[in-house]
Amino acid sequence: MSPNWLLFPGNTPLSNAKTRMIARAAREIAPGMVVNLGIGLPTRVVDHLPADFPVCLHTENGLTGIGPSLPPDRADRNLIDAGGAYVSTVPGSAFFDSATSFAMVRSGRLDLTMLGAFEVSSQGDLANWKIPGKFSPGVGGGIELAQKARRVVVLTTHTDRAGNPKLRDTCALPLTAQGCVSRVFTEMAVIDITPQGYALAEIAEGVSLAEVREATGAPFTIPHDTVPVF
Amino acid sequence: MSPNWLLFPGNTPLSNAKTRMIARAAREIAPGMVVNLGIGLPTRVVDHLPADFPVCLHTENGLTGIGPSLPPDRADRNLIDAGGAYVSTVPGSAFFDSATSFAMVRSGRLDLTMLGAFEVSSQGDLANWKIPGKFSPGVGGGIELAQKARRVVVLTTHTDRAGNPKLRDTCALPLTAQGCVSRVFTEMAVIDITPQGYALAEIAEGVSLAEVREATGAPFTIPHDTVPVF
Amino acid sequence: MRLPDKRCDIAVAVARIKDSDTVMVGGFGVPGTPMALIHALVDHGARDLTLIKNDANEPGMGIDHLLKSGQVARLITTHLGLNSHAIDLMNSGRIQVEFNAQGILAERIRAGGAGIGAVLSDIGIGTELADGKQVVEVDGKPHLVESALRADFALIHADRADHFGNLAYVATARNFNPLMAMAATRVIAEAETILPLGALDADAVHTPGVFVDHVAELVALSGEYAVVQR
Amino acid sequence: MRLPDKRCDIAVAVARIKDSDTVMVGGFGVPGTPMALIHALVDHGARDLTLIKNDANEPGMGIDHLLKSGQVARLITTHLGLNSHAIDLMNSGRIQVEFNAQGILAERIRAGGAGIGAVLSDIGIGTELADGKQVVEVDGKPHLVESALRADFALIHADRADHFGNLAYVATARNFNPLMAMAATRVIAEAETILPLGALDADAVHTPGVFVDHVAELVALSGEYAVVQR
Repeated sequence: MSPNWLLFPGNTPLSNAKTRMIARAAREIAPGMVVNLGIGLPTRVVDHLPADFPVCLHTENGLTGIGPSLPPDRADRNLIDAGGAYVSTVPGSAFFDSATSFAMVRSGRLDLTMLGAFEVSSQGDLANWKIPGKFSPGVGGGIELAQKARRVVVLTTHTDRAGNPKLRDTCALPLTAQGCVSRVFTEMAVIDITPQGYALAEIAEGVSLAEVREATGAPFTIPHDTVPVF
Repeated sequence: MSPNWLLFPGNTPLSNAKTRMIARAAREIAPGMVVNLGIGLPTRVVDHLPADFPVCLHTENGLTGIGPSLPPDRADRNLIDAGGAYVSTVPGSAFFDSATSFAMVRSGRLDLTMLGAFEVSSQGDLANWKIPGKFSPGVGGGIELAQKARRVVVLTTHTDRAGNPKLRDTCALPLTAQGCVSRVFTEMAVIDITPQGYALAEIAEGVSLAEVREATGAPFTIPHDTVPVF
Repeated sequence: MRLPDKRCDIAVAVARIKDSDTVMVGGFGVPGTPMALIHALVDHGARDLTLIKNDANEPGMGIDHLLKSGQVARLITTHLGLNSHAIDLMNSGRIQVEFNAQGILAERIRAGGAGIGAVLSDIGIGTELADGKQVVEVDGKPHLVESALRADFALIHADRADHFGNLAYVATARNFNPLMAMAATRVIAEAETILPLGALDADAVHTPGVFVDHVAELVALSGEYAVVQR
Repeated sequence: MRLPDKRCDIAVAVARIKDSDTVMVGGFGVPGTPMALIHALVDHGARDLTLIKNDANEPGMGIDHLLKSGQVARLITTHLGLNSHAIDLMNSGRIQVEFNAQGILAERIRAGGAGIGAVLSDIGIGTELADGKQVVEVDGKPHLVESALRADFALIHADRADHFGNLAYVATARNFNPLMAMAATRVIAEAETILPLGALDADAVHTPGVFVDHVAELVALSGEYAVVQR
């Protein structure tokens, strides 16, 4: 179970900016990939994939080939994803135990995972499982996804509820994994983690560079020519 | 694959003494046990169990519930035991991979194993996999059976082909496992390994105590009253 | 030969659990959680238990009954996010909680079931999950010693079982069940259906009966097994 | 969403194997040995290979073809007892052989497939199999560090596969196949039958397709797959 599911309950209506961010993140998925989508915003990425798109979705409680979510009246009581949502299968799905599930993750068979974040550092550190004294429900499967997926991207709001930047120079919260994040998608921007720190890759429609700078807790480089808009 | 299969090919006719020894060893199997019978003489123990006897036979290549051996014309090409013999299943058999098979062995789910031996020591050491310079085909599954079955008994001729005792004070050959053997069945006697060394438990019909002493490479205690005959 | 019959009454099987025992409980969320065995353990009343379970279910469901009845002293788990009651007990010090990365919990249990002392893993290095763990280098890289977990009892939920205790699971109700079914001194399985020997395909058995001590058929499925209405 | 199609020609898949690669080969005796893939590797001609296989088959069968063609430099195995030719090559120093206890070979391969660095085991302590191995104490008892094995390629024989590479095995042809199918950078599976997506029951999949890179259907079964006449 991913650490952030209490913060992102499944069925809230999303703002246009968040919807655009999720649609942009969906383009991160290349044909043929094996992908684990963390609880919350990442789960919704699947709604933006073409119907016939060749991809294998993995959930750590023991399923490859996740099909559409089902309402309670059509749900199978034995078939959930790691966030507890009732899901379905696709032709070619496979079930397996929890050891096999994480064997896939740790041995490098997961091409991509999309996770939520409390904080990200400019070195790609990720903190998303614990706020000491406030929130510590356990790390679940998040640490292995973050440490071992071949590519880890983060989907998150650019700032927390108090308006503090989530993209920081270093993380103050306990880490989930060091140096694991390649790219961050927010409602304001797509920002890469490079050996030189943050690099703005794309900016959301209607957002200014100054606004991104204001909301980001560390410096970032910008493209030499125009910044692509998503 | 057990180390001694080259020495005991499967279908040789047995002497009366060996048949009696195997029949006696069969009485070692209690109802409800999970048992692994090594290649060669131990495999034949099964012929002396009552038809309806409740027991589960394990073979390390991935089967619990071994049924009768089958001749080539009735064999299933995918169904062998660890010695390469074509076997069958019984109602309730299960197939599994090699890791699961040895998980059973190492975690203590095997109540009994019966193995062959080159040498046994009076401390219960077993040597049955290697004769340096002569015979070293590899240890196969023998080491884990010997080290981890809850009870390890040996079925062997009392002496080797040159007439040298197989029951010795210490083993000269490389060990399979230390202190693992509880009891030895030979065509001459049943001999227990105790903290005080060998203890004669039973003697074969028509064999004298002097003959057993002569053929055994270490001293053994005898019962206070009469020695049971098998 | 025939395979032994392990059918047993739930209350009789659970009555063997003693105060201060360690008990593994299958399940990830509702699927695979042995609700009936848990209720039998509440009725039985053994106290000061150490539970090993992926999660703490939700308030009023599954092992929350054991938390409510005060029978649990310690919980080895991965995530409590859906059970605010469990988090309260942890935060107020009334239960001791050990968090594991989910796949590492699975591997530690599997190691216990496979007769392996520990696994060496790099998961959690650089995070507080590594605190206090022994470090061993493998190929020049630091790894944490993740020691095997075994339990006195494992409580398992299967879809189908046969009289010998061969088990088959469905969908994501498999999760930790096959791992825990290998890793306890006594394994008690509840099954939605118990079939005669031979009715489970030997190739489709998920847990070989050799690992299982008792099987009990559920006469009815309580509402706790049903789809959760959120 | 749909799952990717991994069907491939055997020769094309095997052509990726390079000189000096490490290749795992499934099978225990004939059952589960990928005879067709082995012949393709002989035809391909890659040399200086390290093979990892439970046994060396029998003279003129299975990997003996690779030994005969001189393509093998090193063999990691458990037992060569049925292949006198392999023993001759070993004794004359023409191939280097590393013997493992059979269950430890299985665990080392599984560890490689599970992204675990090593397992700690007490198997072989007090025997020459412990020579040269690092010792670590767990709970005050000495354990050997048994390092994970991975390969560049795994050659797998399955009974059935689907287009995504989900695999199912039959009877004792399972053995090392599901373990090796997790532990190689590229996994090539031959299958006696290839089925469309959805035709393999998701609960009956032995190897999830996520681990498998290429599947090839056998157009005919050569005599090497048949019951061995002894």
